[in-house]
Amino acid sequence: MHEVFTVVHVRAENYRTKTLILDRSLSAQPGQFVMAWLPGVDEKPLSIAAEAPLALTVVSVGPFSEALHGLGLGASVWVRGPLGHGFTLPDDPLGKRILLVGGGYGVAPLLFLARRARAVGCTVDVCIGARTSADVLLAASFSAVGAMLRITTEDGSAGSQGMVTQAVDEALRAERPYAVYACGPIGMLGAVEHQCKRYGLPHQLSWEAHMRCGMGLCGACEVHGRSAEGWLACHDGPVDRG
Amino acid sequence: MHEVFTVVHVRAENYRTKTLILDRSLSAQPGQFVMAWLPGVDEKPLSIAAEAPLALTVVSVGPFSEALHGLGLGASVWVRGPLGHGFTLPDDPLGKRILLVGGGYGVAPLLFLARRARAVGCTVDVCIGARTSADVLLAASFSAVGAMLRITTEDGSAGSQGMVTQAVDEALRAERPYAVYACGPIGMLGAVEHQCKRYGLPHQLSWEAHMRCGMGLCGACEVHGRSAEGWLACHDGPVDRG
Amino acid sequence: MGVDLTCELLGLRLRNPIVLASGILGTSASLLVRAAESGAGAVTSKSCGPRPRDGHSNPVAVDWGHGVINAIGLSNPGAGGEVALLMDARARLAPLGVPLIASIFGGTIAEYGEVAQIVASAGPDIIEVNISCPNVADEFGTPFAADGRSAAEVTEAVKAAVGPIPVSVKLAPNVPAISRIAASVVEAGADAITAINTMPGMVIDADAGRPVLSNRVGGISGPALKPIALRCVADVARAVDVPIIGTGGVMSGRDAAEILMAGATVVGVGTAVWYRGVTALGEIAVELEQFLGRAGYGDPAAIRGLIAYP
Amino acid sequence: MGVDLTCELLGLRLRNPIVLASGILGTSASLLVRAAESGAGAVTSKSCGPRPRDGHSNPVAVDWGHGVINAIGLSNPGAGGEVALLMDARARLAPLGVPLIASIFGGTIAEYGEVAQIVASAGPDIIEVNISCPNVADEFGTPFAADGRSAAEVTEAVKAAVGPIPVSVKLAPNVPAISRIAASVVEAGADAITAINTMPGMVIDADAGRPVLSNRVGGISGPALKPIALRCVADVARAVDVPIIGTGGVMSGRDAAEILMAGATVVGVGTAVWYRGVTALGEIAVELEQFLGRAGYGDPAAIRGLIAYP
Ligand SMILES: Cc1cc2nc3c(=O)[nH]c(=O)nc-3n(C[C@H](O)[C@H](O)[C@H](O)COP(=O)(O)OP(=O)(O)OC[C@H]3O[C@@H](n4cnc5c(N)ncnc54)[C@H](O)[C@@H]3O)c2cc1C
Ligand SMILES: Cc1cc2nc3c(=O)[nH]c(=O)nc-3n(C[C@H](O)[C@H](O)[C@H](O)COP(=O)(O)OP(=O)(O)OC[C@H]3O[C@@H](n4cnc5c(N)ncnc54)[C@H](O)[C@@H]3O)c2cc1C
Ligand SMILES: Cc1cc2nc3c(=O)[nH]c(=O)nc-3n(C[C@H](O)[C@H](O)[C@H](O)COP(=O)(O)O)c2cc1C
Ligand SMILES: Cc1cc2nc3c(=O)[nH]c(=O)nc-3n(C[C@H](O)[C@H](O)[C@H](O)COP(=O)(O)O)c2cc1C
Ligand code: FES
Ligand code: FES
Repeated sequence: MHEVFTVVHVRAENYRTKTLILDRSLSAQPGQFVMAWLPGVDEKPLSIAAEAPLALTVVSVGPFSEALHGLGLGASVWVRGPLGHGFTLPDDPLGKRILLVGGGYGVAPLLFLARRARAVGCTVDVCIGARTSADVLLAASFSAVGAMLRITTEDGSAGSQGMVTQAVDEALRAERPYAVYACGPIGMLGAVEHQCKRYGLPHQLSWEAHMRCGMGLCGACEVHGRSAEGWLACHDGPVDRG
Repeated sequence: MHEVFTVVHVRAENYRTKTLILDRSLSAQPGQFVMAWLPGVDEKPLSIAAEAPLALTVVSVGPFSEALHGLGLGASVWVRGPLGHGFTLPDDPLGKRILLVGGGYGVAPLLFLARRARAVGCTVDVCIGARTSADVLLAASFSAVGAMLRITTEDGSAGSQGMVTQAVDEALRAERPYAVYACGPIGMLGAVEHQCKRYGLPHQLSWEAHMRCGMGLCGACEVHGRSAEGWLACHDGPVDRG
Repeated sequence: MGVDLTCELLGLRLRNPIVLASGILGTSASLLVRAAESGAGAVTSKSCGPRPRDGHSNPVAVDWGHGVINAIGLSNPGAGGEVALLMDARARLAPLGVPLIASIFGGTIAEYGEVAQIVASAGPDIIEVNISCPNVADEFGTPFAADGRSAAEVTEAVKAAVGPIPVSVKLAPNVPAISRIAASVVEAGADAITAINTMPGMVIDADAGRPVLSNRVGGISGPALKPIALRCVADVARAVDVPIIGTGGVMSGRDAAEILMAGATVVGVGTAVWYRGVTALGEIAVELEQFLGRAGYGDPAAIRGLIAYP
Repeated sequence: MGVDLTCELLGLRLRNPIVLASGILGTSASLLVRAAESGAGAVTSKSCGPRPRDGHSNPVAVDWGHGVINAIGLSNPGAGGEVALLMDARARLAPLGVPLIASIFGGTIAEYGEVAQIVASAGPDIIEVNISCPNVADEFGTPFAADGRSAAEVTEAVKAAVGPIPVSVKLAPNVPAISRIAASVVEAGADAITAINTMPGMVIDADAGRPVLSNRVGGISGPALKPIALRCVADVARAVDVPIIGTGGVMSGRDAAEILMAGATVVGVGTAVWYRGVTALGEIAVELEQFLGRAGYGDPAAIRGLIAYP
């Protein structure tokens, strides 16, 4: 069943992105998601952006995300989860360098991951890609947790000009990380996967899919070409840990 | 649902009484009971005679109790419980004197109670009534736990001749107990209740009733004239604590 | 915000909408009084039929993990014996302001009429007709609840026998379209609908290799029944315009709110007595009051049928 | 004692009696293969109908505490698209020795026949007919599973369309007497019975004041369904003499044993995949093997119908 959470704080992250900060915690791993339900509107997957208290970072792109943006303080959000499997940090994390690659709302779960990683002593490099400077998300927050940040924008209005994969290449050449973690649009993930394979690097990528049951039953969220035959984003993922 | 227990030991208590000692414990209060099921035979209430491991003392009087007597080592007994409410010892038990009055299989839960009472430092007097010496149950066990024992038989073949209530009168006159606990046939309970009221003594009596659901739903086990309107032996009792 | 739990059912005033369901604690006047003292707004007696019945042998009920299954077997003292019980109960419930619902069953249409007439003489506030019983005149023993025609015939027979006492017909969930049965019995004169009775089921003990109940099959109640009951109540509420005694799987005040939202007028509570004790009845009423207050509703009627189809 | 889990179903040899139920992981060849690799003895595809369907909007499924409720809405690629899926699946299941059951549905008798014929061209080992769908030709949209006559008509239409492929008809629990529906479809030529589909229900969120599913009503599966399924399977086993794919609430090997004891030949497993993951399929088979071994039974057939009426 869904649990009802109350919006206690709303933080604008950029012109079309808000973080809803809710009234209670939900213990979870970075990369896990919830199914968020607005009765009468829709129910869709959202990454857990923070667990204590639960926070959801939402990019307004359509009916559901707009409805979430319309919620004021004290409004209710129905949530079931945490669902799926998230990112796992190296077994012996102290001093290990990891590289995080994000695009779009994908940087939200990565920030959650970065916090966890820093807490256990990892060195954290982050590459964020966006269209223009206005689209860059959560950059200050990454810096605040002590992560090394590389930003790329397609128009060069912030960071270097180009695709995020260029920044990734740079980072990989500067110092080989222990593992790469990525979340973002499918095209970006494909490119990052390719890079990791070329460099022979362990990688954990979070894949998007159309989710319906969110329970590993209906098959709607199958992603082909993943690490297992019949890979389900809601059950085996969203993070494919290879 | 029932849990299956295995008979690991059978102790003959008298010519028509056996104690079935089962393979596991069932945490319970003295005076609580289980519904014991023999598939294809019947399901009936039996007092918990000991909890670690679970033991049931059965008087063979009809089809169900005979079937229980027929069980060999390794046989299965299906049990649901513990059910109902049992006896409660005085709040500050150390050094308090309590009087236990039993008849028939009713001495079995009293032995369980005597063990608990002795363990917390009560002085325990016990009156057992029976028809003849052959019917006396568990006398040695009471002595073994350090309880002071008075036996009466109707024919005088063991202890004093007479009804158990005479022994109770004697005990009450010898030294006033803190409370009286009784389990046995309804006639005996009525008499003991009367005595306790006359002496103004707190008393906890365990009442028999025809049990069906054992769940406080069907109403079959209602006992009239108890401490509450619509008193159910399976739910409020079998022990009426007043 | 102040919440007023009182509600109206067929012209009666209930201090709260929690109704003790039939077959639970309804076998004596003292148990009915106890249920009332524990906080029920109204109480229902155990179903009584034409003749005394012992019911099935043990086991007759078991908690199977997600609910209870029972096959008590409609033990009852027969209509004749029931009258005294009901009159005694009525007299003792009156000072508490708690109405008495008398439940009846039969094996034939004629028996329903006869039992109804006898029981009516005790003057219960409502007569509830349990039609989940096998029709002994039918070659397969199909329950009267299974089809609209026989359900309507029972309703007519009972209505003709009881004069002005209002009649609620209690429906079974194991039908393809409960709304049609509801429409039939209302057309036949039912003043209210009780929905639902238990769902037929079987619990097997794998070690024993047999069903747990001596009767093999029984009726499922409790938590597992709730979504079935909610759907049935919602279907009935769409189909007919009479009060509904919504029953099935209500364990808490929140559950009570859900069944009211589905369309119930008042809320039957049975198996919760196993999970929570007799005090469940009053506790559920209090929890409902708290829920309504927190959510800003003034009374149970405010949420009745809230989920109704547009 | 050695236990041999292999069993026979309609002339097919299954390495174990655990069958992936329709609608769970059955939407692609790769998911069917995954279920087989996870240990299922046979797998069933998601029901497919005449035309592609998107299904209902979210929420389409939720765990309500004692089971799951879903209203996916029969999303499927249509019979045409399904053929490729089934052929691909068949080719990849063959080396694993895991038979493929293709599930179909329709809105009219004629559609059932058409879908069956198209799907038969993919050569599945068994065709399962989901008759829990509303009959669009009926003014109330009654499901075909609701009465013997329409269930038999569907069976005949499918049998006529599929040639030698054996047909199992999947029954619904919300009927007064499932045994009669079973008898009708067997008389109409059904080679096997699948019992049961989900039980209709509704889950309401009291805070939201509305049903959780966008479709309002849905089908209950999982633990709450088990005693309903056991009773249905026992009833069907008494009424007809064909193999039964016993389905509903099986979460463990012990549950599988219970449904076999009720009369099932093999065991459908669906919602356990939510509670235990895809590996549930193989794990339940292993647990069943352990149960049988401990209890001294040589194979699943040894307990089939153990509880049968005398
Ligand atoms: C595992 C998982 C985690 C997710 N986590 C988040 C999250 O943390 N925050 C978040 O905002 N969304 C997240 N999403 C996406 C989210 O579920 C919805 O798809 C999103 O909110 C859009 O829904 P909508 O109804 O508002 O718009 P829709 O009508 O569904 O989409 C409108 C248009 O926008 C496109 N679109 C959808 N999502 C995006 C996007 N993120 N950026 C750019 N275009 C997009 C669609 O393709 C469509 O063309 C996640 C999805 C998955 C599968
Ligand atoms: C709360 C409770 C606890 C119980 N605990 C025990 C227990 O620990 N041990 C135990 O043996 N029984 C106990 N009983 C009684 C038990 O449930 C059965 O009634 C008993 O086993 C007889 O069942 P039966 O089918 O063998 O005989 P039945 O056919 O039911 O009885 C045969 C005849 O014996 C009489 N009778 C029944 N019980 C007794 C008895 N104990 N002594 C003398 N005559 C009797 C009956 O009235 C009947 O006339 C308890 C009952 C209750 C309500
Ligand atoms: C032990 C038991 C006995 C019952 N007896 C009857 C009965 O005699 N007549 C009747 O109409 N319903 C009877 N029922 C059904 C209940 O009245 C109620 O409809 C059903 O249990 C669902 O509600 P619940 O989930 O709150 O228990 C009985 C239920 C139980 C559990
Ligand atoms: C998400 C989901 C989708 C289902 N889809 C179908 C379907 O398409 N066709 C069908 O015949 N049954 C469908 N069912 C019913 C199952 O096949 C099965 O009969 C039912 O769930 C009971 O078994 P279970 O308790 O093991 O899940 C579906 C069940 C679930 C939970
Ligand atoms: S959304 Fe249904 S299986 Fe993933
Ligand atoms: S035996 Fe049913 S209420 Fe006590």
